[in-house]
Amino acid sequence: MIPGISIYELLTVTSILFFIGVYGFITRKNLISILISVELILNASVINFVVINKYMYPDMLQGVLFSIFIIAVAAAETALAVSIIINLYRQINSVEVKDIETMKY
Amino acid sequence: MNIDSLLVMRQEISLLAIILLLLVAEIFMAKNKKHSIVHLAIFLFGVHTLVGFLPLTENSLFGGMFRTNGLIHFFKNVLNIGVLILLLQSADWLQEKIVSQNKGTEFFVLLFSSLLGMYFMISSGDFLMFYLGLELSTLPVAALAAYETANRKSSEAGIKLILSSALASGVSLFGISMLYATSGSIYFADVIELITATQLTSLGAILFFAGLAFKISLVPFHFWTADVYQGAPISIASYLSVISKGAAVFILMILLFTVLKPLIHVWENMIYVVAVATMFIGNLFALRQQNMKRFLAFSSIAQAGFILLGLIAGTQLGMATVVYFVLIYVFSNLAAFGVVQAISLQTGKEHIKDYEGLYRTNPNLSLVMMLALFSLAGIPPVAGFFGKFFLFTAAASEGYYFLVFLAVVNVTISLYYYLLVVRAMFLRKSDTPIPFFKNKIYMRIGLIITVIGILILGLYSPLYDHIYELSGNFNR
Amino acid sequence: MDILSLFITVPVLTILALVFTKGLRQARIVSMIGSLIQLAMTINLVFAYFKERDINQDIMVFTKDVVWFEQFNIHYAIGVDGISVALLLLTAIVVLAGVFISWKMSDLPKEFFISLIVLSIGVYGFFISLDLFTMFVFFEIAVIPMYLLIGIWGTGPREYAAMKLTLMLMGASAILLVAILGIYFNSNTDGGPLTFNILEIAKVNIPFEVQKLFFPLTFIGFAVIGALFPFHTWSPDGHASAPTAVSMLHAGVLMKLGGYGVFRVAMYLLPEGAQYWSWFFIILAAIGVIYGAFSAIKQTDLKYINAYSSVSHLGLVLFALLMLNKTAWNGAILQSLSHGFMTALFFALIGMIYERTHTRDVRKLGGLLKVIPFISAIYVIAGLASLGLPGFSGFVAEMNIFVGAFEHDDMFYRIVTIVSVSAIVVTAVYILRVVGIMLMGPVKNKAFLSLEKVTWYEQLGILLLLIPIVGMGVAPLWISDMILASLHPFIHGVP
Amino acid sequence: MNLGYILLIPLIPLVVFLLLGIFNQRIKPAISGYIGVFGLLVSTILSCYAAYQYFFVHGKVNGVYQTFVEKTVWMNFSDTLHIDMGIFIDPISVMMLVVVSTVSLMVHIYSRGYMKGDDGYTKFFAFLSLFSFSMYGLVLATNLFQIYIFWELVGVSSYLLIGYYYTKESAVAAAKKAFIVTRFADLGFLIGILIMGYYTGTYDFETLNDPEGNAILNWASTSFMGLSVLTWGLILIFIGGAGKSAMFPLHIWLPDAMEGPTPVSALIHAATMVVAGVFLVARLFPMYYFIEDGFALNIVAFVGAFSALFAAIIAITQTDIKRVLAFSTMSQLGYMMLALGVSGYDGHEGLGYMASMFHLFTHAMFKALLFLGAGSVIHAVHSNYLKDMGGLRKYMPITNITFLIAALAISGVPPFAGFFSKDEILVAVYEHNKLLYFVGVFVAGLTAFYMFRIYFGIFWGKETKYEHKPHESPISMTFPLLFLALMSILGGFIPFSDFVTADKAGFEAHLNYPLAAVAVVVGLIGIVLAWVFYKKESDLADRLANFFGPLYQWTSDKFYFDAIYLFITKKILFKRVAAPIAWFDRNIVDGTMNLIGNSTVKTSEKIKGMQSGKVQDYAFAFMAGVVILAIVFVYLWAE
Repeated sequence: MIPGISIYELLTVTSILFFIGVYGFITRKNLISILISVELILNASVINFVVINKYMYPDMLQGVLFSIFIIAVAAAETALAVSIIINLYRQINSVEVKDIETMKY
Repeated sequence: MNIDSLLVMRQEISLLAIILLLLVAEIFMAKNKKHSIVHLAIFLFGVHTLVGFLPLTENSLFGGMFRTNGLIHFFKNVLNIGVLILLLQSADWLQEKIVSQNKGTEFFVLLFSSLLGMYFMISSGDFLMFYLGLELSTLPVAALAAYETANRKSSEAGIKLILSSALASGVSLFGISMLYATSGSIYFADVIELITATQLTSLGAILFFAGLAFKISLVPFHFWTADVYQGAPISIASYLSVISKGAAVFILMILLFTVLKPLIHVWENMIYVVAVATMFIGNLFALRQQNMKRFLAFSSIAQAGFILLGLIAGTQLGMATVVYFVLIYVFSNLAAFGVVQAISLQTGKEHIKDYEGLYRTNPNLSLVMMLALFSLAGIPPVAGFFGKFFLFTAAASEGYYFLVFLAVVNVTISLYYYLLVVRAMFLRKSDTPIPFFKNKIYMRIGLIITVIGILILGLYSPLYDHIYELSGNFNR
Repeated sequence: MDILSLFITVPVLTILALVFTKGLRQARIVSMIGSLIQLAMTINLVFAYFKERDINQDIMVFTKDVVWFEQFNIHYAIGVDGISVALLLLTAIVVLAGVFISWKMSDLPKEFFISLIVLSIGVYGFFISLDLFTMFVFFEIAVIPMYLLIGIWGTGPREYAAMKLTLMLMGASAILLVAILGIYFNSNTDGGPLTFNILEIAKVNIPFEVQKLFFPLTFIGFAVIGALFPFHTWSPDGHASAPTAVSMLHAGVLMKLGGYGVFRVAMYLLPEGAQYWSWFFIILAAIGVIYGAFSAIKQTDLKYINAYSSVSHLGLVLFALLMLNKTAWNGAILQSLSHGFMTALFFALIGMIYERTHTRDVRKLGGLLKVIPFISAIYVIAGLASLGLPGFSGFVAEMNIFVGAFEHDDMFYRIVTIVSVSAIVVTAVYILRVVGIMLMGPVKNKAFLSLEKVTWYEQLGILLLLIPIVGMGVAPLWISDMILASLHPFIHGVP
Repeated sequence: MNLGYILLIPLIPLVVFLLLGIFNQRIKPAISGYIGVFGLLVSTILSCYAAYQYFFVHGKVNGVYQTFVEKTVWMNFSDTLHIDMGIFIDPISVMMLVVVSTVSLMVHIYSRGYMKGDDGYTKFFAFLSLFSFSMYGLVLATNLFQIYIFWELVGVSSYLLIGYYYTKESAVAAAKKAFIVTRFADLGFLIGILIMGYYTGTYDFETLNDPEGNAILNWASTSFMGLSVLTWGLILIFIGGAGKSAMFPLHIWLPDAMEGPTPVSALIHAATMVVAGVFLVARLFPMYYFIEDGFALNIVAFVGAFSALFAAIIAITQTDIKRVLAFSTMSQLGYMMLALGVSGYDGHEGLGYMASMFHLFTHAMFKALLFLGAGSVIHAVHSNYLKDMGGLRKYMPITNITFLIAALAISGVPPFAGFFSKDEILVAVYEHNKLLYFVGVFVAGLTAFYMFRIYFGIFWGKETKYEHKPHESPISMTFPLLFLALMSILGGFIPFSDFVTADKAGFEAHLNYPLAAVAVVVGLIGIVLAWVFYKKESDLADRLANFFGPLYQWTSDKFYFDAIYLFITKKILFKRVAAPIAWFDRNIVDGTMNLIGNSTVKTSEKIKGMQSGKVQDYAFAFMAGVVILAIVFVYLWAE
């Protein structure tokens, strides 16, 4: 509950965050940075949950709980992704997204 | 909260037990006995499957986060059977490729935990449980897709899957947050009461739908499918195409029919469009595939499009037909993948061209394949026909005659490419056909079960009636 | 086990027996015995039918009704009337003849006969079923083996032909599926339960709008396999590439499913739709009649000639069905039968000629009457039969059709009739052209002088088909009355 | 009167046919010949007995010949319409029975000599019996459909017999032509039957022909394009008749039909089958007469007259003797049609009808005789052409005499049969229409001329060198000649008008001396002219031919009718209709179907780029999908 800042600003921020993430995902050349963009997307929804919980339904904590779980899962997800990326790097010495287009059409 | 009410989670618990047991066994198992882990796992899971058939009372736990009823329980059994067949079919592959690299146990652990995730997903009572189940079912599969660490394609498949699925879950989370914003609760029970058809909820529903559509691989959320299927080990590909798709369909159906019922006028049109797109795109891409795995990938996309015809009805009839179709689809697709796996394991060949003249060298395999393909194409008297016919009936019952017409046009297109494979196996003669080989016992059992399923499921009507009764649970 | 279900079970048992056979010798013996039993059962059924008719005046006799899918009210409902009995007889005879004709099928004999019998199961089932769903199931069962039969054992561009045939027919059946669902969901307009049962649906009167919508779908869905112009193009290629026995079965029996389905479903359940649309489809059918005949004139491949003549003859069947009166319908059924026998006979003979001379090009053949007199003589007879000479079945059928069609009170229909009647001249032209070039005249090729004489199994096959042609032609009364009697209840919807 | 044995008349030949047809290979030729002859002999005896019974014992009841019908239902069309099979006994059918039997029997006997040593001897007799059976069935028919059925059967047996020498291209072509042309005519017949059936509700001759019957009384009830539909029906039926009886312009098949063995020509294309058309009109005569005041009947008359003239002119210039006879047949048939066309109904009015039937009878005798004579000549010199003949009279006296008798008969010289019948016809025509009368007389002259032209050409004229000396034919061939010659002499004295008349009552016919005199004189003139031109070799004929120049050319080319028909069939039907249709089917109709398939495959090829393999493109598509769905279903489509 930040005084002077209404829910709308915050939600706008999260939306922007979300689309930044999407943009990053689509445009980055490097797998790692794509992964980071994914994190942005997830975090956008995390903030969403918290904000909505705080501003609209302050008497329950569902949103907050949810956000915690999201963070945890996101961590696991990242770990897994990174491990696969590393494995990939072992084989092709590159984490460029353009190098993983062997299967197409 | 006493212990016997905990038995509502019986299947989850026993599966968890199996996972732990395997881990323990891994520790105490002698180096040279590693391969027996496969037998152990299959045995345990077989027992688990059988136990699963014991009746289970309808109930819910944790304030409704976890619930179960006849249909859910039935569907878990369907998943069990699918996984069991899958294990049987991939046993040989595991013995030869995986156990030798000393990664057998992990394989089972990952696979089973993914299955566990699905259990939770389909019997989830709120969005949190649903989300956890979703992720738990996805992440291990991503690991498994990249399991052949030496194989570049495999890693590629893994990374594609993990990234896309992360995006998908991100999007659907964003949607869930919107639903949460409007309803103020993440419990399905409350959401049903509170939700109304505002623009925000519609938007949330659509974003949320996109997340699941990704798992079912509906157009335009399907692009990962073909690449991942091609790169991943065959057993994982078939796992993705059958088990995870089935589970996702099921939960999507339940959410649409119960939680998002108030938004029906939004999602029915949306599903109409998506269904048409999915059927056409899937078929058109499948037409020109040469790699059997990619071929089956696109065919499974098209099948997903047909499934939507059942969803669009939004009635008990629709629900029953969808479950029925998924059940049949599990058997048909597993049979097809099983044959592909057997051949690929023996000869490493995966192209349709390599299948030419197969009938004259391996008649039984080709017959299994033909039955599977006919079932997928929907040719009587094999099961697939009944599944499709009832889906169409469900759609027509709500007056979607034109959609049904488009669907049957697609059936004809799909028949074309299924017949291409039949043509390769039966009509063509090849100078270098795949030589005759005998399958190991596990593979044979796996294939026989699927064949029996394909032949019986359609003709044996009480099964459908049973499903219809069960699906009454959600439509009270 | 009731008398009709046997028609499904016996072939199934035959197939099971076939699975355990080894080599051509056993396979053909087993399938011959199987189809012999089937034929015996059919003949028995004919007599049983007459006996039953005397005491039982229902539309369908020997009915049996087992609930299958309760939720959809799908039943395994079977029963026969004179029409189905007649067509069953046709099927049994042609199948047996087909087995005889493919006596020397050396490549994958077991599979060949199995697919042949599977096809026949579909046909038998289609003719006896009273439930739209089961009917549809059997319809597709009958169609799909064609792919393998043509694709594996065919000649020429077999893969193309097989694919084309299968896709067009399955496409048609897909359209049909929509129509069936449409009928199903309008089968409760009088408040009863939804049903697939033909007799039940016939009782309720489906709203005119619905009939108008679904009649074309139903009609086309069935008529494509009845070679309705312009959806007939699968038939020439299919026939040309198919092995002999398959051409026989396909042209002789499978194409009859179209006419029968149109009659049983489209006409019977959607009579007002039929009224509304008949003018349009009658034009297509009439075009088919003339057009097929004229195309046949220019062909040089025997099988193509016969295929196009089938288009013409079956066009006549649809034409008659659309005339919506008893005489014409009677003619349509008779034409189905007679064309079935005749065209099967034709394909059998063409097969024999091809086996001996290794060509189907009329321009290469000549003077066969001198070298293989038996086959040639039969060919002449078949030709005369198919140009509608009295004393053969064709005449009986065509006269019924023309008289019936001319009974129509609308001038337009009578003029169309006169136009289609003129096909009999064109038919004479292309038949006599072939007879003249191929059988008569001097022997073109010295190699022909040493052609092997006709064998006993070929003769058996020929006689099997020839006897009914002559029988129907000389004494048509019993069969035509049997059909007429069964037509009475069907006329009700038709004003 | 008991009709049981009449049933045997057609059935015996049928049995013979089946016998010879099925055991074709196993029966010895000699035997099969005897079987055939014996069968016909029995039929003939029965026919004569039937004729005696009918005309002299049971037939007449208080002055009117009764009609006896025995029939059974053969097939039901509807509750009212059905095809019956049965036998229909009235004067003309009995008369036809006798004609068919005698000629057929003679031809059978004759063939035993003529066809000796031909492989397919048995087949030949089988076909002859088949034909006899069909012909009997035709004359005994009780209704339109039965007559149509046997009509087709005689057509096919004619096809088989014309194409008997099936290794000869020309024979095959001729057979095909004959069948298809008549088939085309039968199309008219069939449609006519359909019309009759639809508007009168019956096919029965008895009901149709009943002057008090519904058909005749209410003919005016429905009309189409200004004429009564029944008139249309009758005209169409007449087209059928014209086809069989080779009336102009459907005559083109008859000359070619001469490709068949000569006995066949004698039996089918001179005496019996070709008169079926005449018989058909006679059979329906009351309808023709009463409906629309005989409008259709006039057409018959004029067509007949024209054909008679047309054929007679052509006959003059032909050099193939069989073709001459063929055209003469056509001309005589024209006579019969003409006579029918001008006839009235009751009493002496019906003279034409009687005359026509009378002429049918006598013509059968002497034309058969002519053909058989020609046959025996051809048998002797192995050629059909006049140029290969001449001066044969001393080699083959019997043939010579009999041929002369026949020639005199056809030229209408008393007291031979032709004289009486032809005279009756001319009288009838004279009473009806003078113009037609003159045509008739002129034709009579022409007939005499061309007939004696060939007679002199064959038996007199200069002798051509024969590589081996021609000799008289064996008794099996000469006996029929003699018998028929006898008939041609005595046939004329039968008091036909007592037996065969339109109203079946019979009347007193008497020679009309002035008209008879005219006819005879004209005939004699013709003979004399022929004598002048062809008796001794002289270039008169050639000079005359040159004098007429192109006209002569035309006639000898039969006014190019074959060419016209050839043009229509080959150029128009084959090239302009059938070929385009076949092309259209392969390229347009089939093309469309293939196009659908191919375009599907092409599309799938085109869109493959969507699956680019770039995970980011996938993500883009994913988001794009979401956004589009959102826009459409949240903002646009949200109601």
